[in-house]
Amino acid sequence: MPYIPNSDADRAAMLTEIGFNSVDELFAPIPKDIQVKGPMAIEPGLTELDLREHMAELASWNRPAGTRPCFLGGGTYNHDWPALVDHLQSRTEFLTAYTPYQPECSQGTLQWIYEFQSMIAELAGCEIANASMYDGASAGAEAVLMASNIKRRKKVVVSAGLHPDARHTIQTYLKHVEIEVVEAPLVDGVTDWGDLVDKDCAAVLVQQPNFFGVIEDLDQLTAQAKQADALSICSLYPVSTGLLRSPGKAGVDIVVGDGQSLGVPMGYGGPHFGFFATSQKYVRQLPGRLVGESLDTEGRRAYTLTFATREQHIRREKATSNICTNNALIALRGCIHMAALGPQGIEEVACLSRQNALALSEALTSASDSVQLAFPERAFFNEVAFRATGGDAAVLRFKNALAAAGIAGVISVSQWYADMDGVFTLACTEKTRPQHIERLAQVAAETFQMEVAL
Amino acid sequence: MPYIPNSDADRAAMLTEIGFNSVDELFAPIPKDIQVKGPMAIEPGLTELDLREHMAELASWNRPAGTRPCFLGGGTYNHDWPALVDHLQSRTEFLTAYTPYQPECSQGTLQWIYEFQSMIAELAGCEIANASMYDGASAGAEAVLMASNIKRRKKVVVSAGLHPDARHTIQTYLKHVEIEVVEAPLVDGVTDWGDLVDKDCAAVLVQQPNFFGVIEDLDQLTAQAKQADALSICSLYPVSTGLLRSPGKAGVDIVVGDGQSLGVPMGYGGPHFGFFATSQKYVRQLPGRLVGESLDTEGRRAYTLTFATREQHIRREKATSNICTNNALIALRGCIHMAALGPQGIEEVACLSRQNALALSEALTSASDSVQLAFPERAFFNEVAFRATGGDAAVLRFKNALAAAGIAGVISVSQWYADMDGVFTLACTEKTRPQHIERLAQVAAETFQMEVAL
Amino acid sequence: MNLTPVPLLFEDSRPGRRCTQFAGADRAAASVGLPTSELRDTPPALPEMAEQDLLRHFTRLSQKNYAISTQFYPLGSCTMKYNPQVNEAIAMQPGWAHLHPLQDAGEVQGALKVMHQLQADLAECTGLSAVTLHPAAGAQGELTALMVLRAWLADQDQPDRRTVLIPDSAHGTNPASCTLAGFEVQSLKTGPDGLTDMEDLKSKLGPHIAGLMVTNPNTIGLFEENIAEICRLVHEAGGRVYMDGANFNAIMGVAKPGDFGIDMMHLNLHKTFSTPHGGGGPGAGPICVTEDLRKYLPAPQVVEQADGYALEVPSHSIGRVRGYHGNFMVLLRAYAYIKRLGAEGLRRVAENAVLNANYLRVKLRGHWRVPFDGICMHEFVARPTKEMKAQGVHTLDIAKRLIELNFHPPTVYFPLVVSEAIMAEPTETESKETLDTYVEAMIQIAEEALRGDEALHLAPRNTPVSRVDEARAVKDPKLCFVCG
Amino acid sequence: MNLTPVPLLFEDSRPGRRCTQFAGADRAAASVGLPTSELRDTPPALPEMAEQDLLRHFTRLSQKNYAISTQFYPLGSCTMKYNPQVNEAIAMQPGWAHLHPLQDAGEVQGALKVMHQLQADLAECTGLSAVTLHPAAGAQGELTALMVLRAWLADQDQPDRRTVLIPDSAHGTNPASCTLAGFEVQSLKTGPDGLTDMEDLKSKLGPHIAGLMVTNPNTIGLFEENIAEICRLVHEAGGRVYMDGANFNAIMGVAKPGDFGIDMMHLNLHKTFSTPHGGGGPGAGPICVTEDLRKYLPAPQVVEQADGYALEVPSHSIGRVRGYHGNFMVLLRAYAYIKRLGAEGLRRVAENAVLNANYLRVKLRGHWRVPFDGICMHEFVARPTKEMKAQGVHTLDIAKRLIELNFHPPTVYFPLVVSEAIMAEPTETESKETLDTYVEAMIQIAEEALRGDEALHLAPRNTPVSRVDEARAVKDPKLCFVCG
Ligand SMILES: Cc1ncc(COP(=O)(O)O)c(C=O)c1O
Ligand SMILES: Cc1ncc(COP(=O)(O)O)c(C=O)c1O
Repeated sequence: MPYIPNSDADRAAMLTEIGFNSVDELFAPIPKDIQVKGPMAIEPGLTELDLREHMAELASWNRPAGTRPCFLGGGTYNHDWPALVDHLQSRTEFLTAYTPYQPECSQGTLQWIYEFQSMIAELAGCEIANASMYDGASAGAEAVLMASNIKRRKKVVVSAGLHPDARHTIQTYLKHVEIEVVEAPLVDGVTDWGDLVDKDCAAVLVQQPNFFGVIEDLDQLTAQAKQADALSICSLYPVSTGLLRSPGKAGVDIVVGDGQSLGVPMGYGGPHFGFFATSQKYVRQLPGRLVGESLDTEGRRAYTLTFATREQHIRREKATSNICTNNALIALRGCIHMAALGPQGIEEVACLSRQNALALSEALTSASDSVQLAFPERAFFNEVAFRATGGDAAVLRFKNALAAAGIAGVISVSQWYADMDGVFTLACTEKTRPQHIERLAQVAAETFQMEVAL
Repeated sequence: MPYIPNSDADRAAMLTEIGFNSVDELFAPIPKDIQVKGPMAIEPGLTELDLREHMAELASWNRPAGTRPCFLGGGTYNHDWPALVDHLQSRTEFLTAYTPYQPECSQGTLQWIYEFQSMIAELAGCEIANASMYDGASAGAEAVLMASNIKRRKKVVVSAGLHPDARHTIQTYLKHVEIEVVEAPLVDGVTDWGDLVDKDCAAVLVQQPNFFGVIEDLDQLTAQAKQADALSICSLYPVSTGLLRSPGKAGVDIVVGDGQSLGVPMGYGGPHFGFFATSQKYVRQLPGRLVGESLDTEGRRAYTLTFATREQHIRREKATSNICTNNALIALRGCIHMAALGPQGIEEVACLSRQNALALSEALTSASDSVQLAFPERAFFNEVAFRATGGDAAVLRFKNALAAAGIAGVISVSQWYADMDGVFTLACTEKTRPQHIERLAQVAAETFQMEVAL
Repeated sequence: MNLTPVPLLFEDSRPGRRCTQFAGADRAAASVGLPTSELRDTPPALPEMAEQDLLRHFTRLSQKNYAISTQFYPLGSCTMKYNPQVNEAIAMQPGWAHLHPLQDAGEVQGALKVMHQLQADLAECTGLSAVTLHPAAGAQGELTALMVLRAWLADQDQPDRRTVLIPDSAHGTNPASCTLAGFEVQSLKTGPDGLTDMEDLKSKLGPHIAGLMVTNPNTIGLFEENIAEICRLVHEAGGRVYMDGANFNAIMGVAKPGDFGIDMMHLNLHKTFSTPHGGGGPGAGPICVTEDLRKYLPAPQVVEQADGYALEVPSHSIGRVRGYHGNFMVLLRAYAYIKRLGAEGLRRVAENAVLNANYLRVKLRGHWRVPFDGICMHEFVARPTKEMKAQGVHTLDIAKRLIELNFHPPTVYFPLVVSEAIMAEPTETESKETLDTYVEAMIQIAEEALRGDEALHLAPRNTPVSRVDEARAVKDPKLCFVCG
Repeated sequence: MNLTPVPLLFEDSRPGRRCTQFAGADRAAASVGLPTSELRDTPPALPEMAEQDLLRHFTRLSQKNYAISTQFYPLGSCTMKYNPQVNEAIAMQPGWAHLHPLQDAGEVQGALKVMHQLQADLAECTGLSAVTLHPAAGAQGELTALMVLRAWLADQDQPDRRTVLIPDSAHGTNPASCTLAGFEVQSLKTGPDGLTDMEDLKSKLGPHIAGLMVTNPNTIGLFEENIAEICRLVHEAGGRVYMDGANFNAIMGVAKPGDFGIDMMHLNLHKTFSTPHGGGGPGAGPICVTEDLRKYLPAPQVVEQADGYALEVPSHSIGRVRGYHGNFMVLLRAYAYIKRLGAEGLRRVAENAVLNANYLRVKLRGHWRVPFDGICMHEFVARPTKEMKAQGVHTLDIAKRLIELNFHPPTVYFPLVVSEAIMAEPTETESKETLDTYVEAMIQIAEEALRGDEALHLAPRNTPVSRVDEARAVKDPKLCFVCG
């Protein structure tokens, strides 16, 4: 039997040694009438070879975006990572150890988590960061929950520029604990706080850059928070810190986000990892695992899980969060990737992503009069929102034409923003090539040309 | 600079510390007039990302045989291996250690080599085996050299059924040490020793199964050797020992071969690994590295390189061979693969390869009257020689038709055997599927049909 | 183990050292048009390391870990089984790894097929027909299910049912999830037999009851023999029953929760279904529910339509609890695992897991106190004897001594209902010989404990660090390098 | 290091345990028509292991090794540099790994392009225009070149030139290859400056001379300053000059052997060009020769034709020395390495290799005896001082103590011309800090040696085994498990 070492003979010997006649006897505690009768309706097992071939067959039904010109963004970007990341993650001492409960035989995991926390804190511009969350969306929800717990208030204001999945996750999470989620609309592509942020408000949340790729004004965010004595939260695209300031440095209280851009395969959306950074003073309200430095009995530096009293396994219903398993193995990728980039590398990635987005916006708006920047007054980072004068129908035609040309791209935003007919986004990374942009512009010229002709 | 850690600042500091002004000064021992003037005419370096994309582009120029129905054999077979092999080989403690000169910090390498030797010896049916040779062809050459050294005779008889590359390698190796290589012809697909083997003869060599897939009679081989007091040598396709007897058990003195079939990617022909097995009594004549068991100063079992006095680094011009670097890392694959197969696994591989070859021979000879078994009286293993009545021209058409159908197959043997117009071989492994065979037979039916119509 | 200290990345950082580089970056060009207020002056102070030094850094760190691949790792409740290498090889293929989550369904039919079949297979395993693969881990599965329960209660016009009963042996995530879902927790007592106390249960049922969360087999490793009755009672009282399926490894193919009255449950794919979760994750915590609850499941579900597989939001969906469509790359591995084992193989998992656990239990019962000493399922709980305690030996000492003897310790001090608990779950992927070595070590330790051997307090002495001062980590917190 | 003994596979084998399985095998069906005399009764007695136990076995074994990825590994003459991970990732791609060697050229244009460009790049690096990628390793490159020399001599009607001069500092493969090629070896003395003794050379030249094998930089780490003169003399005498290019790392991009008179040389791609060769191989030993010798090169060469790249056998080829077309997967990695570095990067390799070696040399010269203490190239040879020897300290002790201090030792007792040699080659892929830790260790050991510290004789004590009884391995040979 695959993955089971003991043979029939071993099993028989073991049963004899412990005084049973059959494995069935061991299931005696399960009342007979609730034991299944026949075998399950699941296909017979495959050999490893057959499995690999079966999976290759299924994989061939997919048309992966990441192996061709890819302009898809929307929170997941086709960034590159060095081979080092795959290799090191595959080391089974990392791959197959669990939560480092026993520090003496887990210093490897504990140290890299400590390093991960440190680098995340650096990008976020905060004092501390935790060992990872599930993803950016749930990290956002945990952040507003934490703010609400700290401030003991039952309202949060969330920018409509936050990724729709993240907004919806916050809504789902907060609904049952009866916290009101108010949405601050976008005006011309940036968040308009209006007078939504008041003294009932526990938190104010913005995404940087926002879902349309537009760079938000973090000073506005912190000002809004300050005037209401609320906490400011930024959901951060971490790669942007290669060029843009770290939110913590702008005074943001909690910085969360999705780490996919830091060396994580797009993987059809997961697992990525969420990150969570804030000030030391909030450490006891923090969700998730935390590693700290300490000493062993002989005075040697040693790392350990710490502030566990926040957590579910100790605090149970009073815990700061219910999270237990997190996304460590993916955070390890982030850890290695950040270290591989270093200061210059992350700057290069940020610059190239932005440079390519500039070239893209130029090329696409020149390609046809029927495509314009959706928010021409706004600065974008690596993702750009365009508006097709032909509306969603034209966007769909464009998307299909791109697909036919082997290009992955075009997120039509009206599925989430009903009033944004014809608006779509495209994203660039360091992997975007001039010829990809050219090709895309060419397809645009052709599609929208036809449009005019129609 | 890629792969160079020190920065300009580091270099400057180091130079200062050791009293030099520039790196150029360190090249003073190289006369100025023989130092190159400008940069070399080699293209500028690529980033890792650019390199990966460049290599992917070049790879796309290839049409790998192993990822589609593959009937190519001729010494390299499209066998399967478990994912375990790739993973374990990638562990850098294996990957980036060199020859285990220092046993105390190389027990990992030394023990697996010892295990490898043991398993190879078991498959070969011999008492001992070495740590690996370059490949099957050069192992064959080393075997006849060893025999000639042992017997102090200057002639060897080699079956014409030995892989042409191996035969040519033997010829090249023996030419300069003035050993005569006599070829025993094939008659109806098997070696006919005639009266070639006489008392001047140091060794008699046959391949099992031979280049045409035909199973040779090892008793004949050993009888020939015995009557001339020569050594018998068998070049073995190791997978065949899942079903066929181990040559050593038939009394063969030296068993060599290529280990590609034991978990090694075809890799356009290399690196594979050669193996070399023989009797304990010949240990001092053995080429290559050898690991033995011993004890450490505290009486613990410990492995070490041994019988080094045979080797070039000690014996220099009197060494048994000039081999230094061998093919260890590939032999490691073989080691893991053999252990993963176990007795039952290797039997399964052997049986399936043979079963598929039977089905293939059946299907192909039924497909068209214009294709027949080349040696209908002979037993084959996993590779089958056919004869197309249309001759090489027909074989070429068949090959091209297969290629068009996405099938890799057909080795036309007349490139090596001038008198074998129209003879070609096809090989099967455990990866051959009934539908591959069906498709091949279909193409054969169509091609040879046309033939008749032409 | 690598005993040599490894400096922090930041300590090994040197100005100008580079690993990953990209060509063509131009800060000035990139900055054109960006608001100067948001531009930073200097790049983030990440460590500066060369490629080979990074490789060494992390390789050396890895050598300071125990892992399934190197040690017996009987961490109870965590099902630390072999993580098949072939699944890693499969997951690396670009056809999976490079899928963007917002690609059209037509471009990801292979992925959707995997999810669709996995939904079906998990439904078959659990006897609960509606499955969502959305939750990121077990805890999130619990939360999701509790939200489903809230939605169902609302539709039943029973919004005031806010109490969820949870046995005191439950995992901490159960009560924590309740709170997050806006429920109140009422604890149920564990009876002297290690099972839910039926009288206590009955006494606590009532019109305020939203439901019950039960772990089965429970965290003591025992099958809740009255589970059908428990479910009946809760249903009668107007509540629904949630099963924490973290321990599903014990009963897979042997009993289906849907058959014995469970309404909702999660599965930990990273436990039962063998997906790697090094360092603490990632997981996947699909939930399986009865058909009537399907409409509440979170977005999205995979459905089969005339033109292929598609993503669909259930009609009364509670919404999303995370981004995109679930931890797909984890789901992929679980799918491959099921494909490799098939129906028979999955049942064999349970059989062997239970056999291995009972083997350990019976072999050790004479040496350790096994408080609930009937047939166990996949794990069992032991603890030091009175005599050992009299020698001042605590479970912590046992754990540390095990480390010294080359074993990863079992889960300790959990479940809370057994003081000084040592909860060992061998899993089916361990051989008799491995179990025997563990038995030997535990017997040796028992003897040492009875002698009050000093070794127990000093252990571990052969690890990169000895026991760590956890109090100090809180008193003088150093949580990251720069702020440290 | 993992100090726990790992049993042999055979010792852990248990009947009926399985890892890799294939479906559909049928012994009876497979045996139909096979000669019963050749059929075996029972399958080979390979070990029977379960998958996860195999993973543990080899993982644990790996933990008993020092390697470049874990240790400084200054094994002189071996150029143990960083083996780039990206090349491993590239080589795993099916577009390379799954090519069959007998596929038509039209199906392998990518592979042939790689080989063609590599031939060109190696020609450019060496200044020798004709390249064969065929040889499997350095030693086979030597042998191949010597056969080329035989063929050339025959064509010159000089078959009786049978003597090859080889400096006494040469690597053992040089003389061994000579024997295999039917040459006789005459040894050349190393002069007091560590270089080939010119007078000795001149005295040995004559009409019997086939050629000279010179290692440059030589194995002492010194550049043969008179190399141009040496070549001139040999040519004048009617011979050809072969250069052992194992040490090419020192001069790549700085000097081209073709420019200073070399006729033939090999390159060790597994050294200079960074391809991994764990446990002792594989290598690749291309040889580069002058244009007039191209026609003798072994089969096959890659040529560019109108319709693409093709394999071609040179007109006067010496034949084959191995199967197929060379160690392609090694060539592939070397190609990727060159592509990554480019002309400038390749020269930087040499610069940094030489800088690192001289840094070590100068830092250690005050503590160790450095017999040839001029500027060295990529490596240098040291040895214990008289005072140390007086304390009974041998180079072996130094090596073992280095192991204990977490370093892989340098090459020891080679070259033979320096007694008790310690030959350290740091390579360019080591940082200043790593070198500094090594210097520190070597200074500490020097002090210990002067004191005659017992530690030196006991070392290593923190490894899985202590010093191994090598004599016993010969006296009581156990070379494989079954026969043991
Ligand atoms: C019994 C039990 N319930 C729930 C959980 C929580 O699952 P997860 O860690 O996947 O969130 C665990 C895992 O530790 C568990 O053991
Ligand atoms: C100087 C020298 N020459 C020749 C060789 C032989 O090369 P290979 O081991 O690749 O056969 C070596 C390698 O050890 C060497 O160091």
